[in-house]
Amino acid sequence: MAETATVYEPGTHPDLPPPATEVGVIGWLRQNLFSNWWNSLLTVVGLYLAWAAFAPLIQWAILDADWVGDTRDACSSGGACWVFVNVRINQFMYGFYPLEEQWRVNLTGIIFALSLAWLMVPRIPGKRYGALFVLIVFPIIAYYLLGGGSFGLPEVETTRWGGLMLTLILATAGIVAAFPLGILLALGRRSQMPIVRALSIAYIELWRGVPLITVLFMSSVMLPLFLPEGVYFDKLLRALIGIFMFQAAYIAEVVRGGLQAIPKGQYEAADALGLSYWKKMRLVILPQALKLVIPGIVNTFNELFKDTTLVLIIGLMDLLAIIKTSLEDPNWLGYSIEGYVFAGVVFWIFCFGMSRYSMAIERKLHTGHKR
Amino acid sequence: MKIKNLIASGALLAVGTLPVAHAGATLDAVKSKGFVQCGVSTGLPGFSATNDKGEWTGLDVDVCRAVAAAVFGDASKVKYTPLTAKERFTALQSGEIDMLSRNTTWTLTRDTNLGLNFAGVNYYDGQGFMVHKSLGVKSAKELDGAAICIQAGTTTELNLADYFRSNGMKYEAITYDTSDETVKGFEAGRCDVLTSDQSQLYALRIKLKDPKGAMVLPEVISKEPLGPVVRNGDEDWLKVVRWSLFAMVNAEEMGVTSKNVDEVKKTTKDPGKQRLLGLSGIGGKGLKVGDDWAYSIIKQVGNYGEAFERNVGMDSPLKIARGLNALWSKGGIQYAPPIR
Amino acid sequence: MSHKSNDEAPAAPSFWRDPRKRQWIFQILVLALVGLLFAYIFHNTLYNLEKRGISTGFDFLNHEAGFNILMSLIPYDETYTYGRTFLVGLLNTLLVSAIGIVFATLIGFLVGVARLSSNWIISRLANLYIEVFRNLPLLLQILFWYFAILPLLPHPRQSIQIGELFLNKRGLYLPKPIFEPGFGWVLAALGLAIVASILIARWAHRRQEATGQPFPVFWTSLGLIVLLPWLAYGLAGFPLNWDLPELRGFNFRGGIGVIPELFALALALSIYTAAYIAEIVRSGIQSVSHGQTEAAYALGLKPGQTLRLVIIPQAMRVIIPQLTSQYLNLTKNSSLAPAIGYPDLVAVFAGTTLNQTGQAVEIIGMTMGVYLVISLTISAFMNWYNKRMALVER
Amino acid sequence: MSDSKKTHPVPEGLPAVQMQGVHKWYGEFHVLKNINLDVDRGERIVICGPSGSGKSTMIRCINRLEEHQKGHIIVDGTELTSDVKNIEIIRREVGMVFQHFNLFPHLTVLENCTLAPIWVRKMPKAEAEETAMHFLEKVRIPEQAQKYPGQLSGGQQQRVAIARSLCMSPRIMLFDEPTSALDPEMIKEVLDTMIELAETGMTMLCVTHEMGFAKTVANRVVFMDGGEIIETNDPHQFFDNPQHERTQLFLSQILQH
Repeated sequence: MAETATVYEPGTHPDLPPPATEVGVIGWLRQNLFSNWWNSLLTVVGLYLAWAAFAPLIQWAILDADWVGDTRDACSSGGACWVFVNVRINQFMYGFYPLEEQWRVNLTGIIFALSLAWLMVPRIPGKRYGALFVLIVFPIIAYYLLGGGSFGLPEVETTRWGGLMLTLILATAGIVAAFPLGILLALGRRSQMPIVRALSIAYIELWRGVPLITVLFMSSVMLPLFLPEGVYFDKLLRALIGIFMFQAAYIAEVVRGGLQAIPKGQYEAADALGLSYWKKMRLVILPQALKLVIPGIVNTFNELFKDTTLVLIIGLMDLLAIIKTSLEDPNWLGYSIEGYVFAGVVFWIFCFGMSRYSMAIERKLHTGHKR
Repeated sequence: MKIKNLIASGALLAVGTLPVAHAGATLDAVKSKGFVQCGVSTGLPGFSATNDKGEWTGLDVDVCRAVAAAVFGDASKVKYTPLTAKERFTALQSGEIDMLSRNTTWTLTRDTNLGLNFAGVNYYDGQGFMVHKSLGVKSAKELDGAAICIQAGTTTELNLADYFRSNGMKYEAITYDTSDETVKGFEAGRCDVLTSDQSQLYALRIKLKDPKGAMVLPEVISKEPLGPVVRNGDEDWLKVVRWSLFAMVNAEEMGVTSKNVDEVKKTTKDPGKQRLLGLSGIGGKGLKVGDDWAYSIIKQVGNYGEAFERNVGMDSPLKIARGLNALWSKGGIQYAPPIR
Repeated sequence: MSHKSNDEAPAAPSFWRDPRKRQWIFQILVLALVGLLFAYIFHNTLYNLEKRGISTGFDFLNHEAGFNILMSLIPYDETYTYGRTFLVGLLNTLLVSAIGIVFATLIGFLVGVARLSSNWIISRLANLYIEVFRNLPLLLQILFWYFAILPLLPHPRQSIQIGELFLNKRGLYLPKPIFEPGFGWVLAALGLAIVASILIARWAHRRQEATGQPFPVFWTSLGLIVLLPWLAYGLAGFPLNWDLPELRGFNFRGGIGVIPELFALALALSIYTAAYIAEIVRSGIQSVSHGQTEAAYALGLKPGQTLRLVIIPQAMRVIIPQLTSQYLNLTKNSSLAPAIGYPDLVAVFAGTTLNQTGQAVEIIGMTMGVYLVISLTISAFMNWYNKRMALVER
Repeated sequence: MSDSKKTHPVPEGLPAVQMQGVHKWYGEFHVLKNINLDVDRGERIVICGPSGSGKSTMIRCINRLEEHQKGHIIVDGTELTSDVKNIEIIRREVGMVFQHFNLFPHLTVLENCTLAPIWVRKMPKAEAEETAMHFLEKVRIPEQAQKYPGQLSGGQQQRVAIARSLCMSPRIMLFDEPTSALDPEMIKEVLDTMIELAETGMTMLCVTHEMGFAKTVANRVVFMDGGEIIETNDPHQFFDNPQHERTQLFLSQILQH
């Protein structure tokens, strides 16, 4: 009872600073790293692991790396040879899209980014129009802008599309196209009509049950067999059809989650107002449900974005595929690690960004729903 | 909304029937659309690969370009569709491509059962083995018990199994999807041997960090005549493709190259060369193309020897010897019917 | 819903305005449309297959395959049929999925718990693990692990040897047990020990309920399960031989070989899926409110007991359904095997066999069917589980 | 109820709880300032004060749900330190009832009550169930024993929570605002239960704003504000004649309702 050197009247005890071991750097260290011997051991092991993993990586990727040059002779210091990536960067981004037409890709990208911002930034009004724009108007614009062949734009066949651009197109088009069907399927699955419900469930379970790789095989090898003789689709379109069918099932499940989260009272209120089924869904239920499923949709998109790497097995030149092709160039043999690391970094940045965004939204929705 | 649904589904079916290719008359269709749609491999050094400008190059690609040169007098009027092994025949059958030039082996089944026609052979190949020199193996007969990296192909696994069975040997096969992984597996020592078509062995060898540390064994365990393919039942188009190839071989035989073709055209007195270059004889009428069709091929693509050396031979990183692909007059089996 | 009729049924609405009839008409139309679509596809396919001279039917399953497969759990060589290759591929898929699931669960729970650690470094590292591996395409990761591991292993002639165990680039070679006639006794003893352990556990449980006395069930059972078979083994005269791996020519022969492709694929699948499982575990544990822990502590339960008796039973209800769907994903993702030459179903059946026979419709159909059956089985289990759990909760 | 053998022996002559110069900080925030409080056996103390005054924190320090940084807390003669053994001993002897009940939703009411006796006191299951039923009868809900907490009303849940604590035969009970999450008609049933418990002579520390309860059962009322004990007084003195102006202000605010 060493305390009470000073005695305070009740109600006048001042706020004293905490003991040094509780706050500041020391307190933080003690609480978070060395609170007991077990924790201290973990800290030391953890630090060692981190060091063992990152030190050589940084050495190779940054400290010892070569960055500038035009040929492989520029790579002499033993670290990573980013010159290889540097030389090929245009191909990695745009595939074989003609250099002088690449502004079209950029423009499409900018329009897409702006319309996404429209949808994502809460302050910008008119979300419904934004969604309509992204789902209907934008695909048309993108189609003409990227494909060309009209409005005085020279045609660029889809076989020239590639790289990150194709990766983004596949993932975006997959999601955008699958969205309406996904919503219909979700409604179908919750419908009271037995046949509609059974068909929806069959569709969803069927597509969710198989790996994307077999779906892509199917769309690339089998789809032409399903169509009348002489009819064929563009290869990219075939892959997209596969992705679209596959993705619709996943979106349906995400949307169903949203529909289920809407309280029953909302359905009843809409019925009580005399709204027909479609009006009820369009005006009352879906606007609320779709807001709830944004994180789910972003996650689905994230998964699809990573999965687009599989299109290389059907001969489409997405980012990973084009990097692999460039590894075949006799002038740049032996730099596959750099290529794969670059692919990894690009994918990681996109996926990490998306997962962060979805988490942020989730947190916001969460607080918004707390009463 | 029932009606809406009906209309929508009707539209869906209608869309499905829009892009109709012209099945019977490829040549006319090609002429009217203004380019040749050519199916190539998704990436095979020396045969079809893209350079850093994104242009397709290679021996198979040159066949496509030769056909375009014959039809349009312009070798650049080609559009390429990269295809995987699984897709290639379906793509041709469905009309997605006009011709397939994708290191495809000419076999009885394919020629008869798949509704295809092989137009000729632009490369005589055969499956072979590559080993690490340090292994000390000199012949494929010494490979009993070896681990073998295979690049998945349509006949590769079967040829290998046949060969080892007939020689009473055992092996362990690691089958990779793409050449990049196959080479890396071989390089990392996962297997003792890498097997593939010989042409590809050379291409794969230069992808090694130490190409000199690996050697190709002398045994060739299969016949792989590779050539361009078209759809069955379209004679006109078959002949254009076939004779485009023959023209290149004939040109080499006569010593006409892309460099001297203009000179030869002006000065030659040789009736064979005159016929080749459309100065006399039947010209392009039988093929329903311009009389200078062969001239265009030679001028823009080069003769067979040029194409070979440029893409896979001594002027390329692959450095494959002519071997079987030398002209018949020089010990090989490349032989073309005369243009007469 | 059911509306018992009064004296008079209400006047039936005219045909078009009866919602129930309208629904039925709509449904019949939809069904007809789907049927038409299928008929159309079916017709086209048949026509195309015939026109293009592609053979149909499942006869090919009885044809000789003629190619070798790197790894097989059942006897196989190139003289077996395509039907057999299907089976070999399927078993390999199931094997790598099962291994992947076990390790993904272990790593996932570990990382998930580490993520919640009070140790800042540990929780940051766990978070780093999750963010890195979750946000990279799986295909890249599979390639990375395979080609990262291979160079680390020695050539067969310089194998790492531990006893009769050999590790090299061709894989891990273990002695293979060869059972001789008397071995049945050992198995019988093992069975007996297991049955005895179960009985003891039941007895101990009853005793604890009755008297509160705990009984060291674990150690007793362990002792039984280890000792009894050994005893039988000795009494029967050591009826077991080992087929030892031996370096002959290029490679090891004999014994059991575990190929590096299996190892790398299982590793990549586990590490990737574990990142998702870790998040599921974290959110599952966090979904149990802190008050539960406090209440358990206040009752005097130790942290371990709290975790086992209070937190985990509640967290598992959130975790299990999501976990199952991750298991499903892992199984589907094992189809990336061909990239590194692991002979799974897609590699040997939808790959090589498809290339040989060209019967895309049948082969892709069968392959999809297999995954579908697996997935439907698992979701049936999940529905059953959810229903059971829902009963407990109410 | 007979105490099981493993119960910690009662140290004679010591107060049930001694708090001497206890300080606690949350980071830079000084939440408990020089708390000195002795609780005698059988004493019933009501702690009140405005929200954020540190009342809950103080009683949560007593069973170490919160860690104090300075001073001494001695419960039943055992000092609370970071020694895990001591914490175990004390938690076994101190029961706690929470504002939000914190019943285990995956266990039935009966299982909630028998969990700790079986696992902590190593009591035979049959005996534990007997004890549990005894206390469930005491709180007048034996018929709910097989139900799950989610099926009960708030008041019933809180009574189960009290019964659950009592099953451990604690010597001291801590109540952390036990009625503030309840609807008015349910408050009474919980308070009645608590009053009955008080009549058995249980040592109780109770954070509550129920002034009626304080007047009926408390031996002492402790008023806290700003992390300090401002005033400790006999309940009648406390309500009728508060000494400190802050106490007066507080009382005037809550008595307006």
